[in-house]
Amino acid sequence: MARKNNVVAMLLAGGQGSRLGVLTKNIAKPAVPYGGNYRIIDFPLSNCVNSGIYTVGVLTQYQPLELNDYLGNGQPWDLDRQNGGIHVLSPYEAIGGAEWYKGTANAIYQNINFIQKYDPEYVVILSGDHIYKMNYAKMIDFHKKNDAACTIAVLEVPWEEASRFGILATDDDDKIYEFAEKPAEPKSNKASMGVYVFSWDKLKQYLIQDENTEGSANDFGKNIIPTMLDAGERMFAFPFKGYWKDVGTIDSLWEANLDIINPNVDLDLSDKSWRVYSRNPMAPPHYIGKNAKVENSSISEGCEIEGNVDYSVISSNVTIEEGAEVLYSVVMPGATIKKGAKVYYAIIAEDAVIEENAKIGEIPEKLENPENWGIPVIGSGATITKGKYVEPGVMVKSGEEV
Amino acid sequence: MARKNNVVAMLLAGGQGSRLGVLTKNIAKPAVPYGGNYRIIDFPLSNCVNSGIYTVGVLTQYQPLELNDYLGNGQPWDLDRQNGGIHVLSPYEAIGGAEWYKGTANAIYQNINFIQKYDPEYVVILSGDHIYKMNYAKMIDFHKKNDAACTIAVLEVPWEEASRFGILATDDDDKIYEFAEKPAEPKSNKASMGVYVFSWDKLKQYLIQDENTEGSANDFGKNIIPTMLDAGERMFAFPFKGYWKDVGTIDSLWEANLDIINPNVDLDLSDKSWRVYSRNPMAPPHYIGKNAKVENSSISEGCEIEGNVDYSVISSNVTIEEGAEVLYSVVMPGATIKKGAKVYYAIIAEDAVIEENAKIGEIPEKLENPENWGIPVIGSGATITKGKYVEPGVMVKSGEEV
Amino acid sequence: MNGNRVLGIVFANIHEEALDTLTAMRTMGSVPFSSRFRLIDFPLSNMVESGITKIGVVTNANFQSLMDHVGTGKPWDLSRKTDGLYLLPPFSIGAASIWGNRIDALYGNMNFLNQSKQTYVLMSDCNHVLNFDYSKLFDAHEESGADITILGVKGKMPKNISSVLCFDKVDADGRITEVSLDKDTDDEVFYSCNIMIMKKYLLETLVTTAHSKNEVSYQRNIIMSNIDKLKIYAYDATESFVGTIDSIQSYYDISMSLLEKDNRKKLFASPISTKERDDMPTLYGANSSLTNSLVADGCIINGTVENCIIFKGVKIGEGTVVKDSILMQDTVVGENAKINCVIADKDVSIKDNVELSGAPTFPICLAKNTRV
Amino acid sequence: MNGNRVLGIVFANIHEEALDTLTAMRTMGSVPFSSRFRLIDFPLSNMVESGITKIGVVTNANFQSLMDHVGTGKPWDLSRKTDGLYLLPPFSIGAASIWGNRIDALYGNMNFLNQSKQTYVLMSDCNHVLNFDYSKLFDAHEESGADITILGVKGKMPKNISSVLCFDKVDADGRITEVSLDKDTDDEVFYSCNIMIMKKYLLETLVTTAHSKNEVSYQRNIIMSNIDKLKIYAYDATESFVGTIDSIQSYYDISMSLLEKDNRKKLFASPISTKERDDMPTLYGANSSLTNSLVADGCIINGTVENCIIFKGVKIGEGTVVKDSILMQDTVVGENAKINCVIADKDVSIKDNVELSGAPTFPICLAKNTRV
Repeated sequence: MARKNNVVAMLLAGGQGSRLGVLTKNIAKPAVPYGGNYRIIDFPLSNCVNSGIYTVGVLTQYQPLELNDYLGNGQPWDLDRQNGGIHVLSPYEAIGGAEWYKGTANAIYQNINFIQKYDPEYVVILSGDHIYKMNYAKMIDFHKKNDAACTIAVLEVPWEEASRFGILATDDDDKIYEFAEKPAEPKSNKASMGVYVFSWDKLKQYLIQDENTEGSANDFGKNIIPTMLDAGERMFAFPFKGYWKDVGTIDSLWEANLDIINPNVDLDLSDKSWRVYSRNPMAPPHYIGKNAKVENSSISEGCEIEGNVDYSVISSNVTIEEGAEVLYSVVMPGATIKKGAKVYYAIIAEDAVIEENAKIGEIPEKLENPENWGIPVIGSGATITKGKYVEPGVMVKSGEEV
Repeated sequence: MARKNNVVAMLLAGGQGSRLGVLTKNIAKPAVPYGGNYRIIDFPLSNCVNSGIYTVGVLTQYQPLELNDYLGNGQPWDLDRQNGGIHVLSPYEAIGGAEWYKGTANAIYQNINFIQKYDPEYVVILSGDHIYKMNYAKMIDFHKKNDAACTIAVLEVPWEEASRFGILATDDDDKIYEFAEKPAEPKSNKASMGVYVFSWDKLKQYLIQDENTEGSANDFGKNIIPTMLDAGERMFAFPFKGYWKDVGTIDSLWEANLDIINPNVDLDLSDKSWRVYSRNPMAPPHYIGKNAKVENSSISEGCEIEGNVDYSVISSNVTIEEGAEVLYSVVMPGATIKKGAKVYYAIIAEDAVIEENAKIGEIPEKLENPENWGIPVIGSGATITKGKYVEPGVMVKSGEEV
Repeated sequence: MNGNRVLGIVFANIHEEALDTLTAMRTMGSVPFSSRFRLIDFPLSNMVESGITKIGVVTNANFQSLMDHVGTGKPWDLSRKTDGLYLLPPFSIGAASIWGNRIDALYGNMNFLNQSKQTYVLMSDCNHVLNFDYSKLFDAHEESGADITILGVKGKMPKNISSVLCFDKVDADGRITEVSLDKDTDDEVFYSCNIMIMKKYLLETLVTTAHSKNEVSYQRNIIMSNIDKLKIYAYDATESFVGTIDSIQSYYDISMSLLEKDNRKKLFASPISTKERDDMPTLYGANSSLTNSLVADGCIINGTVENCIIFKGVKIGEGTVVKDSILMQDTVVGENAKINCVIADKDVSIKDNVELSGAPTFPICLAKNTRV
Repeated sequence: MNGNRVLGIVFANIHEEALDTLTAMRTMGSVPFSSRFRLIDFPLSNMVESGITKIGVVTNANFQSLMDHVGTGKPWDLSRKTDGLYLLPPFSIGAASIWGNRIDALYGNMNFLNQSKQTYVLMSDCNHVLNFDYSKLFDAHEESGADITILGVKGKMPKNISSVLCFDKVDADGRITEVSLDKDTDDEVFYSCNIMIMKKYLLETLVTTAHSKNEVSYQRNIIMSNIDKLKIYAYDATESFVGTIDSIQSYYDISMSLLEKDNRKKLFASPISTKERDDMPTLYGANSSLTNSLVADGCIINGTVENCIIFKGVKIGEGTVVKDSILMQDTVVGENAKINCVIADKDVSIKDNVELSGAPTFPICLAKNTRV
């Protein structure tokens, strides 16, 4: 029976996310809008508070301004607390010089003092680029019950895809005996989800050891986990079932968005007992006009829809004018699709403007050469001028006028 | 008649404060304890909220952990807000590389986006190492009335000390015509307090210009102010009257502490209309024992005092055992002075332990050689073992056992 | 307007008689409005956006839902150590202490007024839906040198609520010289929205005097009777969107008028904050058809919706047709139902195949939790 | 104890009759205690430190000072979107609705109980001053398989308050088999602190049943009458510091007992949070002399103080001697006064040269704002 703060969560939000191209030019990946009402980071944060974890460190060094701003005092996630709460941890200067975070493990190493202050029993390491709902409390119980040094959440992936993941080979009792990063011949189909529970004393020991190891990449997957396994630590795989998606690429981000309107996908955002919290834009209700046609789609507050929307995710404060058509697309907050414009299989980032009769992307069936297929992305604040055609797969930079 | 957020305050808390020696080994200068219940940063922060400024950026890159922790969500200063509030701004990485803050002006330059978000009319630049109570709103009114580009708060210092300060020469109407950093022959005794009000559009223009100037130190005093003067901008000196003290050195920090118990000093901390806010340690009331003797001193909550205290400032949760004697000293939170120990003209940092019959410092009159005079400083968490003598002026490092 | 200079007072319970079923279990201030708001969101947001930092909400009976909604004041950034939001129920409970009228309520909160450091007081009820920057009112008040400045609009006289003041004669500079109460007319009048600003000491004096004389009508005894003695000015807010709710019918009409883009633009010109509940976006199914409607987050729409105001969490089944209706939070309508001109309060549940039809001039009102 | 599993209920108004002048204008929960706290700080802090995240504070009349003190719950980190602090006054004000007794109050808040997702309820009054980790009580409750577990202490029977339960016979495993109410004895007894834990559904059932039978005594009708039917266990908290306030005298005695270091250590073993007011440190003048006293921040002491409890912002002039007294917030004593065995409530003002003397067995009690 423990008092408060026996668990601290550390969320690795530092990656540049270069595979998301123009979407992460000015913002950190976890701050990328997702699913109409959310940003990617809402998922791990909501998982934390729904699991009763109220002390969260967010490690960031890449373009943190918008992320900091979004997180603010943590109030939307009930993390505006006197004791614990949300803390954004940027690299800092100490006597002896300043250091940027070198790898995932080094980022945690540099914040050992932060964690130690709460003197937790367990530390949960999370990353900021997955969409999933998970009760970490159950994973911690599993970790406790197994008297483990480290527990890694795993998902069973199709065997043919296993070689794209970090694969864990386990005994019948879920004890891990081997870890292989993207193995050519996987011994199991249990893929690491990048969610770790560590006993804090063990983690601290291995972080310090790793930091003192010449040539280490200071990475959890490459260094800490293999070292611990080699040392014979008790490490377990916690089986997770349910929706989980890496949104590290344009294609997977697009897919994950469309998943929220797919009734066959196991991602229920309406569950009141497991709310996904987010910072609300304080917009009026959305308005669907007299000649609008909206089907198989999600619409968020503040939108004004006069055109046609089908199989699309429309975020808050988006305007879609009469005669415009949006199909199989993701439209991020504040974008405007003007009269007669067509948006097909595309991602339109925040505050982008698609002017009259412009056309973004194409319906795949209509492509002459299917090789040219790809999701076009219009960067935040970009403008596509009247009548212009942006081909599939093209990326338009933030703020650019094309 | 303006809406909210027309003023943003930027607090430069980044300095290493090396002149404070062991006191700033592990913590940023603004987080150094002061006056029993406070830390240095409480003064500019309280000035902000008492002046109606609720958007404050704190710029820090040196050992920010304890400072971040102390600031938390800003609640003690009523800065836990949805709109505005307190934001700790550390350097960050953008595409094209990462940069540490190069100078005071560069630190603001790197956060232009942060300020711009609030689209303020005025920006107040503050530093984190002065003790004073000042209504910035009056200074902003003065700035407005003068239609100034920049207003600098000035204090009249004794002429003989003027050459230690940045000195402003002004017309009769307070218009500045010359600024000289530590002039050999000062033209006035109006010293800059390091408190600036800028019209945001002007400041932004000169920050960008300065950043593009080869060889600039990117410093307000050395670069921005002289450049603006040269360009003929309207710059005014706002006369301040009242207590103001730089606490950048051990001697001045010690003096400023003793000022709170000096009835002849104009620093009233009991004024309910201008409270100095701080994060409270949640301690029980202090207890003064049966054989204690306390005079001319301040005692904070959580202390247990059984010894003698005279002309001293005792912070929260300090224990002073029977027979111990503390004279003309500053004892920071959580320190312990054991039985029979003597502490004379000293600074004892947080959680330091002075064991039985140890002696720290000396009464100046008793020194054989007055040249050896100096405030001894015992670093945080250091232990002075039984019977040991720490001579005047000696510094004992944090955590050391002597 | 330096917010530190003006204290806000919101009366949460005034005119509840007008809304009948909708206020059976709640204050006027907590009546849901426009898909995602409550009526009190408008005066609170207007005050906060105008820079006011201390607001007292005077409430009487039935204030539980109000307390739930305004809570700690966080959505309006009013959760503060200094100033912020103060709920003012009748603390000393006894036969005589429930506020009988506005004078009573103000007198009962004289301590709150006295202890506030602000120089001015701005008072508002909750039955006027508007978005207005009160710093304009403050500036006008300062410029004219008025003792009291009252916000008014030109329009049809509200009929179903009492104590409505009309400004019958107003000087060129805005001073009100003739007033009347509860005029019986169908003409357009210039009537008071009961949003007014004055110096705090003046309010304290007027209320103390009225209370000592056992006077009970704020409008009659404090405003009307002082029309010659005090400089009382009108501020014409007709250009803003102002919806005066005096009946279920006007509640319905004003709600529907927001289907017009111009009205929405005016009413949501500056942010209106409210307590959020973190709903998902609204999902539209394969056979949904929605036209000319306002919809909040968290709904699942599979039927046909026309000219409706849909609140959070509403579910509409396949084959169902809802027209000209207002469905409040978490109302569930089954399949193949037909709903026409209905106002359904929170958590109403309408089964498959049910048909319910009111008229635009006589909307049917279903109380909270009704099962049909 | 996973806090999500236990709901806290604090009764802020119970036993106010015992404290007379100190509760004339406030609830029991808002009575100042030990230099810088209010009585409700203890149950709230104990609950929060034990991991409880949702607490309902049941209050009745005079709850303004309580509302001011607990405010948004921020000092206890209870200002949350989900769960947090709920003030539960009687919302529907009418002749019959002020909670007449504990059963009434619980029944009146049945909705709050029903809607809380926690499995257990932990209830506490405000007249027991203690620092206790309720997770121990929870663990004991779970291990024993009890239906109800009640915290008790061994000591002298509290005399001046009613409805005090004594555990007359307790099995070796802790089950209570014989109880009595308001025993008239001077012997040491094992009595209930009225802090108890049980499953929420059990409380709901017991209260609903008692209410339907029009029963009025929680102790008699819910606890005593079920002593055979339910497994009711005692948890002995005698090792903790437990101060039972049943009169002004016991308030004084318990306050003074904290001048003993051991008692302080126990009572402040884990943090007790309270609303802060940002005072400066206490200043001691050149001629001050202070011994064996507890002092909060913000005081200016220039006189002699012996065996006293001094609250925030107290000022004591030169030449004044204060002994064996309790001076609450912002009390001001002039010069050359002599104060002996006095309890001065908030904002009391004592002029120069005044002499006031009670006895340790009969402290003089000065009401708030008294001028002497």
